[in-house]
Amino acid sequence: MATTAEKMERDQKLEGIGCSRKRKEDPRFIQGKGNYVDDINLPGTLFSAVVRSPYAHARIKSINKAKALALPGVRAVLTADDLKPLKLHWMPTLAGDVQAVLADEKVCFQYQEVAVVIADNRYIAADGVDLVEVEYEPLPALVDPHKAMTADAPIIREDLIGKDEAGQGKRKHNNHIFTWEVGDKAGTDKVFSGAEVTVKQAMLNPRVHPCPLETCGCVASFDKVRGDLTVYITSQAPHIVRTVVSLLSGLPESKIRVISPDIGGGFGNKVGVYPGYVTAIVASIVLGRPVKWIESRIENLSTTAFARDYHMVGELAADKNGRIKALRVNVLADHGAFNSHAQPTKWPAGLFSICTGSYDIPTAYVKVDGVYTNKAPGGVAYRCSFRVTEAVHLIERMIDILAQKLNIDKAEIRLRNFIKPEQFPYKSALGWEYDSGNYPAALKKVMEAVDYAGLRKEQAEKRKRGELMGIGICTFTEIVGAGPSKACDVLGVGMFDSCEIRVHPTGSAIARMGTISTGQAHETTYAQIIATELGLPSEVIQVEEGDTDTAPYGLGTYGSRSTPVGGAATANAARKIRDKARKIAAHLLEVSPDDLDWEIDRFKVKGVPGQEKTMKEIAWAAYNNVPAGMEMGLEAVEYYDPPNFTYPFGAYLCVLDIDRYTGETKVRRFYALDDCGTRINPMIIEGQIHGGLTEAYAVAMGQLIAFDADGNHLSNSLMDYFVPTAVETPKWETDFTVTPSPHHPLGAKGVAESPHVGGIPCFTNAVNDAFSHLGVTQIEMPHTAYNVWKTIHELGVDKRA
Amino acid sequence: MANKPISFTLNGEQVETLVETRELLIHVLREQLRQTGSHIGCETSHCGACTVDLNGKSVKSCTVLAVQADGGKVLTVEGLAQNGTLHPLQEGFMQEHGLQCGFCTPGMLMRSYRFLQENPKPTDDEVRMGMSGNLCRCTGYMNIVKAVQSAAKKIQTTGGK
Amino acid sequence: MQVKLEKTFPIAAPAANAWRLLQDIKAVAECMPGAQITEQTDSTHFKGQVKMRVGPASATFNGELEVKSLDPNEKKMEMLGKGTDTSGASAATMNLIAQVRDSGDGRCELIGVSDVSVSGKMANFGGRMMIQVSDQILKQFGDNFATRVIAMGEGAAAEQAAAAVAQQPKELNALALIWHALLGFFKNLFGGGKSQGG
Amino acid sequence: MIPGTFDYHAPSTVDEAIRLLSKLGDEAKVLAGGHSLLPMMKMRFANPKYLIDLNRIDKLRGIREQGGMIHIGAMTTENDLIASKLLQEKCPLLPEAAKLIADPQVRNCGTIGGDIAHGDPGNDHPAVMLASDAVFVLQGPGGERQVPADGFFHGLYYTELASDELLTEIRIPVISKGTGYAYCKLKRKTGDFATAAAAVQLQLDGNTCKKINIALTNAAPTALRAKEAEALLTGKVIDEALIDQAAQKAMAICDPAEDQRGDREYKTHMAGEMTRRAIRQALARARGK
Repeated sequence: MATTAEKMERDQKLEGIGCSRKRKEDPRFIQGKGNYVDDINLPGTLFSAVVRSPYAHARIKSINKAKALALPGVRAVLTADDLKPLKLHWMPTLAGDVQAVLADEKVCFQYQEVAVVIADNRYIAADGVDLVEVEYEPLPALVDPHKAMTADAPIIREDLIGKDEAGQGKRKHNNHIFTWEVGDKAGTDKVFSGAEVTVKQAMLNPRVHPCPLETCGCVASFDKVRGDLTVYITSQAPHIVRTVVSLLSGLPESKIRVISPDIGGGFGNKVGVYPGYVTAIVASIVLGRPVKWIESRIENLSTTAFARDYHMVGELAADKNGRIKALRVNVLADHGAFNSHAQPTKWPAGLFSICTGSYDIPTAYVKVDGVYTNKAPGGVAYRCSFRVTEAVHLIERMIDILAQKLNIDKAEIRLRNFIKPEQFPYKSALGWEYDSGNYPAALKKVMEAVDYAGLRKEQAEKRKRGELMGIGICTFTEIVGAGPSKACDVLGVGMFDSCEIRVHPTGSAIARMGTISTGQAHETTYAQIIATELGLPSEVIQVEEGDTDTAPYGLGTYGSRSTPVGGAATANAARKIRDKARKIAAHLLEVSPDDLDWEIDRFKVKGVPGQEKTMKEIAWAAYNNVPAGMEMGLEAVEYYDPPNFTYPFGAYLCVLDIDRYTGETKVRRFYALDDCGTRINPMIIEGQIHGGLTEAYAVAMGQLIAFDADGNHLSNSLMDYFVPTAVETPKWETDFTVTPSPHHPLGAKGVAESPHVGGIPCFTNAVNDAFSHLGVTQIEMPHTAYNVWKTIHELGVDKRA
Repeated sequence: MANKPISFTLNGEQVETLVETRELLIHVLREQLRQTGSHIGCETSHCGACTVDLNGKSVKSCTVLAVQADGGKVLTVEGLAQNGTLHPLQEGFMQEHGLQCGFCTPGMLMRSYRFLQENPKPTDDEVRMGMSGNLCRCTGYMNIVKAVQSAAKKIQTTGGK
Repeated sequence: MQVKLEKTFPIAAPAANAWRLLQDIKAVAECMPGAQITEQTDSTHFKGQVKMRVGPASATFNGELEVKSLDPNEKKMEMLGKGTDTSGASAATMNLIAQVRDSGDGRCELIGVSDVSVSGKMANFGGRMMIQVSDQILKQFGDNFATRVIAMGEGAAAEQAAAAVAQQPKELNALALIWHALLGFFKNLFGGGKSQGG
Repeated sequence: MIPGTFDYHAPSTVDEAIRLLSKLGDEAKVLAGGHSLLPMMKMRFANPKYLIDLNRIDKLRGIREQGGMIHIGAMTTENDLIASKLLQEKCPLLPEAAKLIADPQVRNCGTIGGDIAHGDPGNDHPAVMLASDAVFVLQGPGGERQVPADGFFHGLYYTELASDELLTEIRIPVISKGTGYAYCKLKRKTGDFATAAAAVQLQLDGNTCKKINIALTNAAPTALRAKEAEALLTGKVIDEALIDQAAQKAMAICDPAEDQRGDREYKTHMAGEMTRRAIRQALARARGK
């Protein structure tokens, strides 16, 4: 019999699930040997640079390439007219709309792509861009989405005039994209009309940008002789890129190889297919040489996928005890000039209907209207599942506002409304089935850890002295892991994900997935899953992703779907291998498979000590001694279609102090408790939470993509677009509970986005809480010193005695 | 085109190359000399991903002309490990999970390499100030501070550099 | 990015002369430092160029000028200029309403109301200094206009003014203020004002 | 983000630099730390034909004391100012302010001369120079002249420096006993320019304020000396009520430009608040606290 100590030692050697294993990716990154797109240097590479519109809205009268073409080293200048014969001047978006690859007769947002210059190097390409002459006729710009559907609003999308739908159902105005409704309108209205208490609040999730440190880029290389195309690309979804490129170019997918190499952060910025990619690919096909396109930071912030811009009005109906009876939400969504919203096909507002949150709300109704404006397209999921940040923001603000109206403590009102642990699986009023949760336990643990009662006491004392201290609470529920193919697809492809594992004869293995790490360390964590499932050490398990020639088809990494979907595929693929291994072991041990028990890294014959075969031994046998009728080898593929989303949750608490004379906020404490079910690598989870909270801090406290009245960008460099340094960033405290997902093979849920989704409302709630005793119900983000001071000054809090 | 031959020491080796006077040091390092460890993140000298050591000081190589390095001494992340042994900072970043996507890491390493020579025994807040010219979007900096501190301790005890 | 400015320039010359000059669009355009009419396409439309050389920063705006109205009773002219810089990265429009008002005593004043709107890179990164720059341009326009009107008269003052007109720079130049404003702006933008020069 | 082409000159003496400047005229730009000029060239706003790099003129670097004055070469970097024991002891306001400029890497390149020469209201040194009674040495083809900081900054980015002159040296009087100083700067984040900032240097005689200089950063088209506020406090025992009045006087002369940092009202109030804080801190330091 193996002793417990022996078993523990064997288990530890595997570095499997639950181990804070050091990252396998790190050695190359710390030695400058990462391989990012701009590091790729194919012989004869040309460089592509983009000519962009200075106007937010204008008609193009003429484009003159002559001077640019005359510059030595310029190889080509492409405009929409050049792409027209190829039918590549427009491309489909993820949201059923089309987007101009290069501006076709008019530009609809500032910095829109008008032409590309292909040159021998990036210096000449930049010189060439200045020499392309474009004549514009400026048109009035539509910047405010609230004015989009007025009678005299400028029409942005002339290509859609007369069309009563733009890919997402009926529309009612030339600048209208869709109306999306969910829930019981009549029932909700009825509850509101008879409610004891109602609250209503308008609020804005302003336009922001994910701003990963690496901008977007690609190297496209078309081999004219072989007729095949290789594209190295900063993509969170390389397989989808291959499908899109195939549909656009007419090349069969078998002739296209898309490779996502190391990626310098994604955060939703690298899901879409952008004109810069398409034009580089076209240029490579036309010129037969590799073409590289790397966008500048200014281009990235100006054009390549914004997030949010949700103008929301929330309403709650409740009884006098603060028990919520109904939720009503109306949203105006600014989608920019083309609807390239990141979403599963049928979800024009993503998963926004998770907005009933962690609360047992019997009745609800949500309506979202999407409109066009003269701004860059996007609507990406910035470190969140599609529109979940907005949803959580809405409900977490509304419950605070309700608490304030009823003078109920903000923690207490949450405890009164939580879905109870025994109610899971819980069907929400807007149709979601929450898999598992224990919300009261999480919040109570946090309250105890921070001495919540003590903080409130301190706050009361400070208020007497005129000081501003805020305590923010956020008890969020996320919905991640898109998604069940019956509900979710991208361009018609179901949102499954995949894993293929091959165990080599000597007991090492290679595994390939359809997801792609942008910093989450899949090479490390997927290996841990396989290690636990197969009893092979993580160290000898090689994980590869991102190369469509070798990896099985998958939908990629965003919306926290890697662990919920890719991780499940990995576990299941490993289990298929283990099933085969059991049969081989039974054959080797001359017993029935049913007589075997699995123990860490081996099969043991029940009740016969010493009769066992390790996975390493079985792997060898799989290549020379398998049962009659069994094929040799030890490998499996799994395409995992999840039965449901996973619903990670958490309880966050923020304590901050506000300088009443400058408006500066100082986060004194931020306590984040997350429950993501089974924890695969606690070190990496904690790192993800630190990062997510930091991005939440950035959004809540400073980030804003601002425009002037003409649609000119006012924050498209890192001078004005807020990315916090180590000095501003608060110090984070983390904690966890574990409530496994009942439907995930490992019980795991997604985690990396929770801190962003839950963090933003937590900061906002804290800032608002600091002013709640003064009757303030809503201060909009970002909470810059300037913005906070405006509230202070208006209230006279900065008056000196 | 205004071209100029330049030579400088790169990671201990003398290199000579012909550059356009307008060429930025980061481009010459990455493209001509194929040292792609240093990255370009913002191009306006805010993010620090391009940080290298030039003549004993940390600089942002996206805002230095290559001709300005003529006759100088440049150290990049590729030159940090010595004789196959990782620098304590490289060890520290790995042990303390001080990186995720890895894009800012070479700049972080090169800045902290110089910072620990300027301030061998920093407080956590001094580390944060000393690293304030480098942005990271992934880690939230907590583990970067730990990584730098762990290297500082190691350097103190082993006398390494 | 829009800036509206209104300025009044006293002119030591009769209103009739000022009004005569105001109707000569080529001359009026040339009162704008660095501006030049290159082609007249019809009675109210012109093509032209504005060269800005502010320190080492240089931009040439090519564009069109339209005389929207000329009102002899009010001695009022309205024109609209639109242009794009040759790199295509910035664009500007300027609507100018200029009116001559008799102040008696053989003197008059020019009242200029300008609406300047800038798009593109200059608006993204130059917004902070737009007011100062527009102010300078309008001021120079007013000064040059006044000088030209005086030159239309007789006597020493007119001769002196005529000489000044001849010396008027052919580029929007010598605006040290504007160059400094530009550079200063960029310094603010790019986080470390470290370039000496001037 | 690629600069246009130019000819590059790297003179090794001041005379050579001035000769080049005179010869090449306004097609030439001077490169000091480069952290504003190079980004501007990368954006193609600036396209100089010639670049004159001052970084190889060793004589323009260094800090020394001479006759009760500290002499600082114009090409001395911000980090050299911070590290200088001499300055910490004898002109402590300067290194205190330098620490709040940009970030460590930029401070390795950025120079005091570059910061001053433009008279940018957002730069920190102009106000510090006004607060510490600095004198600038300007050298041109016709020789050298000395100009006090108070009077050097004419307007928005417009200084006394002629187009063929170089700022070669900054001279600052050594502080005497009973001097207090402070630079208080409000910024959006580390490395940013000031939303508003105030530099204060004062001298106490017993408890009475014998002399005080108050200067503001980014509160108007140029760095401002708040002379009325200074007059209010000179000869008095400064208390909280007087500080508040002085702050009001400082606010009264503000004329800031609106940008993403805030509107004119906010910036004006912040200039007042920074003035309050800087006076308080300078006072505490002068009293040895």
